[in-house]
Amino acid sequence: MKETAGTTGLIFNEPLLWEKGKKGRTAFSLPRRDVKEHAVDENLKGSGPDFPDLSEVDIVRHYIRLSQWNFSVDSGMYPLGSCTMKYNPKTNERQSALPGFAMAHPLLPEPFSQGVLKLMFELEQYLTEITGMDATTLQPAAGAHGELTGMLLFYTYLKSKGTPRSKILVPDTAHGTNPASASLCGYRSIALKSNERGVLSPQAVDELMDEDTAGIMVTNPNTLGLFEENIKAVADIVHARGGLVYCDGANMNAVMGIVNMGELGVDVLHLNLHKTFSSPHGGGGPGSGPVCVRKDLEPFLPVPRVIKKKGKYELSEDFPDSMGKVHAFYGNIGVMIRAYSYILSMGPDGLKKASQLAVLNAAYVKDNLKGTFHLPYDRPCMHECVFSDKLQEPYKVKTLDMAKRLMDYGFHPPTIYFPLVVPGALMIEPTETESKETIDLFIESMKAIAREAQENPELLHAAPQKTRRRRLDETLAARKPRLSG
Amino acid sequence: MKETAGTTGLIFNEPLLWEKGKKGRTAFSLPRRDVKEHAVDENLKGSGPDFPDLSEVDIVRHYIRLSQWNFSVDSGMYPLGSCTMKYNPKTNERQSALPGFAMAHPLLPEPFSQGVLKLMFELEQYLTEITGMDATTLQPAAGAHGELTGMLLFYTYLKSKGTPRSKILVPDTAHGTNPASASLCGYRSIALKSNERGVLSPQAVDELMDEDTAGIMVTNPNTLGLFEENIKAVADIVHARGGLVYCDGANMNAVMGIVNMGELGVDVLHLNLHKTFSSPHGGGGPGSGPVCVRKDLEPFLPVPRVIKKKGKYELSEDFPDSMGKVHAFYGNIGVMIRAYSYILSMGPDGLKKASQLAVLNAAYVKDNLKGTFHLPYDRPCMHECVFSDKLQEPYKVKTLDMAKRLMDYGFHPPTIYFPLVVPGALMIEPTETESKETIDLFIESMKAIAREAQENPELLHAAPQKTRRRRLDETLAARKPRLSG
Amino acid sequence: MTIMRYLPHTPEDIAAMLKAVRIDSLEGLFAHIPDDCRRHEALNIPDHLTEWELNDHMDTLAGSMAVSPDYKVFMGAGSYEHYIPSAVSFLVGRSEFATAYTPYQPEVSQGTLQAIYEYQTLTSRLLGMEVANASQYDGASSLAEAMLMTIRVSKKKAVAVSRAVHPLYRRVLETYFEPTDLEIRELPYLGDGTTDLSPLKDMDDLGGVAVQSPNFFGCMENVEDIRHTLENKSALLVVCFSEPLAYGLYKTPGECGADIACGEGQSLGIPRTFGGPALGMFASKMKYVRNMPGRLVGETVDLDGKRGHVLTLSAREQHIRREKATSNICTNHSLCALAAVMYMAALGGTGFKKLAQLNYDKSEYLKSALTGAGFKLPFSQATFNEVVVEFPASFTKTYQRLLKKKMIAGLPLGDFYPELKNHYLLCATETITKADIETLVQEIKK
Amino acid sequence: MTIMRYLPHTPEDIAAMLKAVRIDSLEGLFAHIPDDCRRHEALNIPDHLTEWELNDHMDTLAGSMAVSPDYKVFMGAGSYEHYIPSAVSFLVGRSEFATAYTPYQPEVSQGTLQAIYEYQTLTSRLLGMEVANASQYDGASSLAEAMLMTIRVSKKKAVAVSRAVHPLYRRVLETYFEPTDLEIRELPYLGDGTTDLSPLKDMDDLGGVAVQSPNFFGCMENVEDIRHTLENKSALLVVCFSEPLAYGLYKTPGECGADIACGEGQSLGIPRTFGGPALGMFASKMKYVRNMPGRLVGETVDLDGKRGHVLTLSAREQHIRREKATSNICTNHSLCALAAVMYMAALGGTGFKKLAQLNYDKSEYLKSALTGAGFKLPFSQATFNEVVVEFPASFTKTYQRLLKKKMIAGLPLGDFYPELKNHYLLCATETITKADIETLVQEIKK
Ligand SMILES: Cc1ncc(COP(=O)(O)O)c(C=O)c1O
Ligand SMILES: Cc1ncc(COP(=O)(O)O)c(C=O)c1O
Repeated sequence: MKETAGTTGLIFNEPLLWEKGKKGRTAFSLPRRDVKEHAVDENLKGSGPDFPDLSEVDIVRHYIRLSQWNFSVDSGMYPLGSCTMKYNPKTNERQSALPGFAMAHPLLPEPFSQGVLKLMFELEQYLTEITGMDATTLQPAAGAHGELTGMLLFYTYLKSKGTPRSKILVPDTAHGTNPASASLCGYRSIALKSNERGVLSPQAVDELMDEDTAGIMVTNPNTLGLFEENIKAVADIVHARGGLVYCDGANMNAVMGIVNMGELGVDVLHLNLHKTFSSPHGGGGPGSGPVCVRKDLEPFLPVPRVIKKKGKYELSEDFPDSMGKVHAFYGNIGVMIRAYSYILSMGPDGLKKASQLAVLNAAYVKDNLKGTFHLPYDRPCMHECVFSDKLQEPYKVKTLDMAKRLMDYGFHPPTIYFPLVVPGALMIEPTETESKETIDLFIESMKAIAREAQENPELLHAAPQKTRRRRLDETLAARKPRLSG
Repeated sequence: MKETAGTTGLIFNEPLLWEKGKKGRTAFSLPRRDVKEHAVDENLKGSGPDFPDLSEVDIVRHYIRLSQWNFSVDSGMYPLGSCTMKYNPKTNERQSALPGFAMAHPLLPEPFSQGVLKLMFELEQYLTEITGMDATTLQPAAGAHGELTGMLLFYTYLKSKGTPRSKILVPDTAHGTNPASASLCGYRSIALKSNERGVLSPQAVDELMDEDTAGIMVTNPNTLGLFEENIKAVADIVHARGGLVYCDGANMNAVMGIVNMGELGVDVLHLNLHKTFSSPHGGGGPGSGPVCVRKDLEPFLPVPRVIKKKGKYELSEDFPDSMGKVHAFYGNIGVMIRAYSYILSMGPDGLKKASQLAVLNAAYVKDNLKGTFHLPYDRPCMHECVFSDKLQEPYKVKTLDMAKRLMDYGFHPPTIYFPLVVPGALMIEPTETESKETIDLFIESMKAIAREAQENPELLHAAPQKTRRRRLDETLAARKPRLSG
Repeated sequence: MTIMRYLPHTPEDIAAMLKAVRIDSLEGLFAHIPDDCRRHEALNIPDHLTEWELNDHMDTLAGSMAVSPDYKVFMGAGSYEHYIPSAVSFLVGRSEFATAYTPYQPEVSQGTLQAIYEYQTLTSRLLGMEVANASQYDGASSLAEAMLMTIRVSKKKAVAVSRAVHPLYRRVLETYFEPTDLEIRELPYLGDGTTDLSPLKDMDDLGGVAVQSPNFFGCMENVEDIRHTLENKSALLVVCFSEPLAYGLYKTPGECGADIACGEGQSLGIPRTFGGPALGMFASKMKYVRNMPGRLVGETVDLDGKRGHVLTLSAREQHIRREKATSNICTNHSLCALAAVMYMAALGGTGFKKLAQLNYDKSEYLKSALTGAGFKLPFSQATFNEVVVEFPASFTKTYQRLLKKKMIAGLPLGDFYPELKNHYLLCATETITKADIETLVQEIKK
Repeated sequence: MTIMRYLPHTPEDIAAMLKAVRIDSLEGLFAHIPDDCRRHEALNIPDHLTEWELNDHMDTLAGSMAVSPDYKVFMGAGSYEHYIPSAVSFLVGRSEFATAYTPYQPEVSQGTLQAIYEYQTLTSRLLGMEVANASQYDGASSLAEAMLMTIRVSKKKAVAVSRAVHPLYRRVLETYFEPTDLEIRELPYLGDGTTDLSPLKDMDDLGGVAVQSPNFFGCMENVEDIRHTLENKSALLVVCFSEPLAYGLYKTPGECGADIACGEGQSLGIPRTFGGPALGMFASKMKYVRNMPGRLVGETVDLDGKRGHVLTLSAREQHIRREKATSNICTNHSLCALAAVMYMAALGGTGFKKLAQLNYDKSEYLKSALTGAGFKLPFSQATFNEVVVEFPASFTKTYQRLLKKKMIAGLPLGDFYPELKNHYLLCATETITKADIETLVQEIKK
């Protein structure tokens, strides 16, 4: 094996912020006072927050040191399944930082915000085209927020047809946000078992889909990395009974330019710009979860919508059937700017190529690790593949142990224990921005870990060893919550 | 003792660039071709450089990983004596990156470059004022380049008075660049011993200063961190014999607003903007080494000079006595922008305070470590203090060992084995931007190392242990030079 | 073909990998997808731009926007112009923060985790609350989630919300409540600009009561009075905000007895960016923590007993509880929270108070300039950095004239409050100079 | 008093530290300085600006400069506009690179050291030389150091330098040589724009001969011919450059027989910044390495035998050899070298060639547009991205008119070469479009 990617080096300890502050310091340049001080209503006056005072060098070192405790896409391969941790292009950061965007007030009179309105208008068009749907709203702030928006669209649309209905079918492979979003909208989730091939069977849908069921939430490609091959048949059943088909498009990275979601019978779909469209995940956000819909759902989209009139862009509230609003303003513009930049940088060929290579990388990992790890669904995969720890069970080595050990090898672990249908799941999504060499090293590392599992399981139980902190006691954290200092 | 600052954590191995490239990749967005391809003269045509081809993610990860192998001011205290590794304010980076500066062509017609000319003009004024001299050139690209400029000024000035003379007095405490710069100018360096107080004695100067000696190169405060208390007497002797006094102002950080260099009898002095004036050192540059002079040397300064005429700034070549040019254009504007921003941010009070605190920090370190380490010159220090390894000799522990061990404690080592007059020197310059807490931790760490030297010298011989690489074989490197891959 | 710089595969790589997976072409990777599911036309989006064409294009778009310093924007209304230290922007951009995922694997995410723990702590202190979560999307969704939480805690079916809460937040709340059987009752506002509490007396079936303070008119609510009014009632008191800098000067929600404090944190070091990404802040009393939405970072120890941080109490969350979760939130606004904690730390307690005072003083100066010029400020209650002013009906023309002079004279309120026709909401933060204010008022008088 | 954000000392800290050093005030720290050495007046510089005032001030200064895209600058002459990938700017700004010192302590500087080792390697390859140093200040000082090096190696007392070498580089060279007893002889140029080699035949006492290729007129020198001419002579051949991108298209100095190749690397990913900081590149044959100026990074192993890098061969340098050093250089242009290696790596060999070809093609288009419009290109030799054109005497007016139209029509050569009055040096890199060229030429014709 080549030199592993992971090693140890000098990094720094750093206390909590308030363990280092001292009154009389500041890292802020207080603007010059040009007006006199006014008295404040004594009844309302407070004493101000108890924050530590620090100098600029304190702040800088504090966060530089903290940053060095993180793994990130810029430091190495981050094959978190379902998260599409692709490379985040640096030019996108330049664009979103342009003062014209960054300093713009959201309520500027429209003639004074044409640039960003045009960007939103065009981005909607591009996303509509890429998904093969008919219209798009950019308002949702993340994937789950898009799902909520989608469920609200179901509700509003169905209500306009008579009754919103009360149930919704959610496959057992679905992401947790799907049923949670449905619940927020008052829909009771009905669990739908996927079949032995890891996908939905029309029969199962046929059995459960009734006149009180609003429809179905499909993820396609699904969280097993498989294409829902029966999607059209499923959609036909749902539609025939007056229901709607929602598609969780978190995995769109597998099928740009390859599948037309509109043609599959999907009525509503959300995208994750922070996955497929390369905006950085920021250690947990912000993201952006645009929702694309079929023509007849368009009137129900959130307002305001960006429209074009005589060559000028406007924000219009004039959609009387609209479901309302999910964001105070228009959503996460900063993320949209990055996605727009990405789409323009890639072009139609680039996007399709990205999907092809994302699938190629996943297929290559799957074929190379099959045998070393148990592959519960041995079928052509899309952008990710899901293994389990079954073959390591005899050695009392669990998915968690292997994930932690992978850190020592210099890789971020895959998503683990999801989807729930695969016990001890190891869900690997390499993305298209990883080179063959990196993936080969990842495969070698995974194989080395499998060998270690047989030969030296303690090594895995004690992993990680190279990180600044060893395994953390999550039970303690939950039993005696310390949520602030 | 508190938790040490240094620890180990996960970082990454990374091969050399050309060990990872593969033809058919690129990290560059080739501009669109809008003109047709022309044939190239076959006799002159080459085959193009043999560079590896890499993708953008390759490049980004490569340098992110490499960066994590470095210690920097932003990661911790960097008390390199003589280098003034103070905090580099982030706003300065914003200013120097402004497109109006960064994209400006140096030969723009003057009406189109007023902004940067004004900046240069004002910066010259500020530096002239801070040093108490009469005029300044910004052209030299670094401290040593400033010294060369200074020596050329000596030469040109003295030649205009008759003869340039052939020798120059250089104290034994001088930085290596001083004699090297003098040599470049054809001056033979005459070593001047400092006295038992670590400073120049007028007697010694009196003995050596003759009519063939161009003058003296003093560093004040000198490299022992001591103020040259006899500077005026020395200057008088030199001047009386027709010579000039050069001051290496690398240590100006000790005396801003406190000493007026002009009044000390200094004729020519260089500054290091990358030390005193907070511009980052960049892992070895770029710097900027302005030279300030007394009135009668002004006509000899390099051209072009920025002048102001009817409210407009011009670059004037109209200085017939000028020594010439040391830079193709005007010096390191990017560094000047940072220094200018720093001076404006600090103001007169801030600069003086900075010097006071720089001296306070050094004095505090000196008093706290005295006794633990041998202090060859036990006198009031300026911005730095110099210890030696004499007390550790019995344990066969050398300055080098202690320096390497300090890395494990999470600090950058001090300058070592310089100045040459102190065998095994440990030259500590904390700078004013280190807080008392950081300095206390540094002191504790140094004391812990002194204890280890007694109790466990092997630990020090084997240091550093926490870095990705252990001690490197410098002898091998020099014996069998491998200077490219 | 141009090589795309984000795609590292050479033709040879592709060939070798296809061979390894025994498939003969890239198209072949999708052969298992039923043909009627395949897309047959190419994507109809513009051909790719080079990095340089993109720069030009984006410069043009951004260049068309009216922003300071070119324009003087006297507009707050939920989005505030505050100075952001360059050190904060620099640090937020660190690769290791920006390109990491949610810290599911704590051993390789201690940087994000400690920073968010610090954010939770400083947020708790700022709001005077016991516990703050790791962030929500924005102020509006925070409020909606807060009201849903009051329902979960109280098991009631109605909430009351002040009409002086940001009208856009209220619309989001309505949208969230639409598919439920929950009722939202509106509390009117009084002549002094604060909420009319009198209707509350007769409402015993409320799960929660929400006011915003400073409210949409910039006025401080008498939150302590509301607390008193709610004594012996089941309703939880929710204090919402869009300008948390006010708590550098005024009492915190916690001090005034809030059960939940939530709102928008954009003011704290986050650029406005046309409204997003911003920062949903969310805090509550500790006793309600298990009903909170969103992620929480907690302190713990590692195998060696060393302090570290992890995501915790996730039994509330969608990935564990699925349809029974307290919220559906997954991706939150972590990097914005990071910016906020850096900003709060950069100011420090001392700086925060001083900056709050300065904002107050600027807007007080604006107020006196406006009254001095003869305009009416309808609301008498104390404000922070915003104020409602009534202009003559002819002011719409003046507003247009001012736009031409690159001044944006606040937000017209008529669209949001029909009863407040000819009323404008003006804002003056530390970025507005005395001279700016004088110019504005002089131009208005013209 | 305002607290300065770069100074962390609180009044209590200062008091405690003063107490520890047994001094009673900050002023007291300087009591040992003789009074007649003390400054008694305060510094007469402007009062401090806040971060925000500074931003405004600097925006104003920067805003007054004529730069692209607003202006079309057809000017090279040693400073070239090339696109810089945003990834490069981003990486160069990493704290760990930017705020480190010269890598004297290799164990904590492996990042800089490996990167500079890579820079040396790619520079060697680019120039076709055996060894490159870690950088000099700029092209001019590189040339001066190169000529001094030829003297050290050859022990001669004279050098010859082509008149077609950048006139500003030659002035720096003259300044460096002024205090020495060394002679500089000028080689004239021929009608085709290349150096006249005939005077060399009779010079046997030369230590070095320097030409620039592409030279100041943009013309490629026939370096191989010079090598032949120098056969059996002691003189070292120095090939200088101001536009290294040319070696993506043309033969390298090494291929043509250079002993030393040196010049300016600003083209390689470094913003122009009004002329500095730029990058002095310096390379030579291995046999001369011990006479080279500047730092060198070499490969070695650590105690465990693992590969690592260190500064090496420092016995040449000032900190070891003091007055006998090969040069006085200490601080060099490390971060610029880092930018250059990132840039070279980002382009890759393939991209580098393509970009060079594109530059060539743009300037060929410019040439044909100019000749098409009836202007004379006096020099017939092949060029890279610059060209000399002769305009009618009235062109000074045209030049001013073009300035008003935000076009900078090259550099007038009369100041540098009195014999080239009415001649202008024009440049077209990849940043100039065909349309830009057409507009320029049309405007000139008007
Ligand atoms: C399949 C799937 N659906 C939905 C989501 C939720 O998206 P977000 O985290 O942006 O809310 C995720 C993200 O983890 C996902 O993987
Ligand atoms: C005292 C002294 N003089 C001169 C120099 C040379 O300055 P530079 O490295 O900028 O050339 C230094 C820098 O190390 C120094 O410490």
